[in-house]
Amino acid sequence: MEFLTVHSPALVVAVPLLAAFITPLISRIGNKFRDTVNVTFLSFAAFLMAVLAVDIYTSGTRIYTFGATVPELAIPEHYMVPVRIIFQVDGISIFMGLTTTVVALAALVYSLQFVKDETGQDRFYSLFMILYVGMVGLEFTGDMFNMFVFLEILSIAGAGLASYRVNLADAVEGGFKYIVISAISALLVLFAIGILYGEYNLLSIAALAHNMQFTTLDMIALALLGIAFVMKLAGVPLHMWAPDTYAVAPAGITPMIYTSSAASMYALYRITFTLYGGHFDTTAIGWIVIILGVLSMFIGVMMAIHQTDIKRLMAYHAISQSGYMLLGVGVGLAVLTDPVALAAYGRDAMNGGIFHIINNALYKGMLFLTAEAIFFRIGTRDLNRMGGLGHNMKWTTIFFIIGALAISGIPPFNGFASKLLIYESVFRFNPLLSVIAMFVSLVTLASFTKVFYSAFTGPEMSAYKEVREVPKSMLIGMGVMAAAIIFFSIFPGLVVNTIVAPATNALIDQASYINGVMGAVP
Amino acid sequence: MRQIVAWFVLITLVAFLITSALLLHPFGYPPSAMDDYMIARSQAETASNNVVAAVVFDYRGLDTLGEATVLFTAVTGVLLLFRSLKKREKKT
Amino acid sequence: MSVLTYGYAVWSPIVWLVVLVVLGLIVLYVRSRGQKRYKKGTAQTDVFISGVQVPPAEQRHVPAHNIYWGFFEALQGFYDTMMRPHTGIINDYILWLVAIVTLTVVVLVMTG
Amino acid sequence: MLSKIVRTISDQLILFILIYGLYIIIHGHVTPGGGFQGGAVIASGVVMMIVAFGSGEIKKSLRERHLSVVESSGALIFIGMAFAGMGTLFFYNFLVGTPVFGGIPPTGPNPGDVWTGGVIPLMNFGVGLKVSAGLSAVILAMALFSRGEETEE
Amino acid sequence: MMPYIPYNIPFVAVALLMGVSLFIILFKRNLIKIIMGIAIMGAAVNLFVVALGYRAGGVAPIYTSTPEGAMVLPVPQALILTSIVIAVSVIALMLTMVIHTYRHTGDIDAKKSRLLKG
Repeated sequence: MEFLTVHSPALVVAVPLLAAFITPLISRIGNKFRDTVNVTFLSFAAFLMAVLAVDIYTSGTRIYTFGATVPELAIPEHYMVPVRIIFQVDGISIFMGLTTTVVALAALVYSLQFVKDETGQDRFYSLFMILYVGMVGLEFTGDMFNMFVFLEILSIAGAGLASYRVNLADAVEGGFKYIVISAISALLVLFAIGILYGEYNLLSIAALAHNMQFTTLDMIALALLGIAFVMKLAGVPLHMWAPDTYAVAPAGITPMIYTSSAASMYALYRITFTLYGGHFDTTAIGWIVIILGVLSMFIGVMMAIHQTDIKRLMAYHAISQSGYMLLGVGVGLAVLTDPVALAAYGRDAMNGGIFHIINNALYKGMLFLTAEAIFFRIGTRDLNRMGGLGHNMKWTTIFFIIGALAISGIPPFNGFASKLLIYESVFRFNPLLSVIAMFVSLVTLASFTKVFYSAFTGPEMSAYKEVREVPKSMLIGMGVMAAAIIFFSIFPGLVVNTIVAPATNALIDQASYINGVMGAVP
Repeated sequence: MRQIVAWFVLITLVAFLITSALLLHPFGYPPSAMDDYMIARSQAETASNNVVAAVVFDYRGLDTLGEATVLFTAVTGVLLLFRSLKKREKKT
Repeated sequence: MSVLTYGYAVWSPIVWLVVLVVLGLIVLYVRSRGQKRYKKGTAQTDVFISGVQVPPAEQRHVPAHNIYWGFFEALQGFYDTMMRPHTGIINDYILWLVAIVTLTVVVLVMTG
Repeated sequence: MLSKIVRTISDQLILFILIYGLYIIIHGHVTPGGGFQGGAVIASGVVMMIVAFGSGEIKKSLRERHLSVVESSGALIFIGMAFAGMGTLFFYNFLVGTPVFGGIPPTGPNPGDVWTGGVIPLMNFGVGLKVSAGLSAVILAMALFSRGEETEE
Repeated sequence: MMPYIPYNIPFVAVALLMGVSLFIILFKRNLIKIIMGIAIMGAAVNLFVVALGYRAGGVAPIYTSTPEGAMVLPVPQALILTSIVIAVSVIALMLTMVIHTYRHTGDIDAKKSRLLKG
């Protein structure tokens, strides 16, 4: 147990990677064995994540130096800069890690029977595990170049999985668009890392933040990094790839790709708060993030209500929900250097934005899963050809209702709790933004009413008379998320005080992140 | 319209990149706080004459693991996309 | 524990649920006091559109692209302008990326 | 399927290419090179064979399934080396000073010795296995698909 | 000791290479050409990173029978070794998808082979 606690940051990444590597070897033995092995490895990774979370919430940030003699030995003796790769896991990292793990477990269980009759299953599971590894590594790493590597890992795995149904032309196109934009934004990130490296000859985030000079070069690097990650998290006007990719990705992968966008959002926060925080006036960056967030909210939802493809509609909603997170955290970023405003409403705004990340990963993921359940049964994503499915797919209908109410911010669901935090704190910052956010929530409810009416209600269509409920494992996958949503809805105070507030503090408190590595240096 | 915007954006960005290139340290005289440690200690710590190999496999081993994972991912993805869909066609 | 307290207010889903249940009971009570002469399956429940022939149930289901028809009619210009950038061509996506990067570089270099 | 001359020459040449790749892999910690470079050299040899003999001929002896198995084994060797260091920490170079590849070279310029480097030669070997098999599998799959054949499941 | 190179010519060359690649990606509709542009951009970034590590008059950072003298920085070489392999993997996957796009739509023009829009 002690061993696991010490090595958990490395094992959380290494164990699913091991599963991905042995899957091609054990696939000869049989599909059931392979599925069991994969589920076991991912469950073990989730257990390690829980162990790590408990350790962090009790005893603070964890540092794991790869290849050193002591985990905390980030800087070698008698030296002043870190030379090895560091995993630095603090509140926000473990928060994102828990989100990723819940979504990954639900998606994997859901996929078990979804791909049961397809070919290429073992490669599907390998890529699934590698996608999970990429996300967790991106969230845990404390090294810029390592962040780039994990970004590439999740991009390539996500692109390969997005075009899993190669017999459909649009699936290939969606995957191609995803990998092109991923490659270009990753190259921009690498260019910015090169600029920072050439300036300071450092790669560790903490050491860079410690020596940051805020020169013109740093500003150029910040623009490259930030906008590349905004591209990855699909913020308007860089969102156009998202509907194409989300709509064609197979079930269980769409929530994962959406969560990888959330991981990119974490990277954006890590860059803006930790790497460029401190003595630098972040008002300009904060306003850029706020403007992107408002654009994403408004345009995303206005495009969503116009769609007739159910998954494109949900993809545009994913974009508009990302706008809420950007808005909440952007307000906190804009007032970061103003302690009074930060205490008055900035902290609450960031709480709301970060709480919205996990809420949204849950109910948006579940909505994607319900959409894929419909596609699994009737073979179309076109809302015009749906109707009366509520007669035969009762559980799917119930899950959809829960998700739709939660995403529209209807009390008492968790979406309402996070949106309430955002509304009231943003109102103190700038009332107009808050009004826009409420209007967006209204239109969200309207568009999900449209989906519910045209897909589930109405008389039983003669074409879909023999449509049955989806298999059990898919129901379990959706049920896990529904249970999590209901728990979050009933206990918002517990969740916010336990996992969200530490994340906010980790973002705001840059000094502790730096001291975790550079503590010894005067 | 699109052409004009694209040209304008392209020229502006390249101008800024050239500015950053001129603002960087003079070519050939880089700061070397981190690398000097590796050049000095790699033989003693990793017992390797090749400092680059020492960096790749010891100091920054996780990057190399990620790189191997990327290659594995790409190969798996290529074989996944080139797989035969016969089973599915027989099903439907 | 279930109560979410923040700067200026409190949100408690339990209280909300209790209020919801109470309201539901009141509604049920009022409904139970309602008209007793209503019977299912008689002409009372048939659809009546001023004598026009009513189509069968399946044609009565409004397809998705007709929902909120007036909304989209009113916002025709907005949606035309919205559809113009959404070309679906990969080059345009990259052009947006590069343009926003350039804009941000300019803004940050000027302000920071 | 190219002409007989090309086939004969590449038949002779593949041996040297493989030996050269192995040399680069094994001396990765002493001279320039390493697992990735050597693996790429070996894969280029496989590409030469595919060009000379046609993917149909190569398919008889070389299957993507087996190649992906080899690739996974290489990746497992690599990550296994990383796991083996967990007595101290992940990726700890635990072989330095031990009889296996443990010799420590003198500081400063020296003629060099293969029997050094700790886990680095073993990792190089695993990575070389992985890269050669992986790249060959990609090229072979592309060649077969462009001939209208799909890789077997 | 090598003379001081004025105006950071290698870094300027990197910026120009980035411009070329961006020109290709922005103006060419052919998917293969887009992939070529991405490859050129990767080459530009790799050149940038490796040029950052050059030390005037330095020798390769390998101690095997090397002359005495300053060594160039080893970390950039390790980084671009990683990023080269990543670029190879990305390009392999992209080409696979282009092959499939051509199989499906009979065209590799970004505009003509487009199915998803709006």
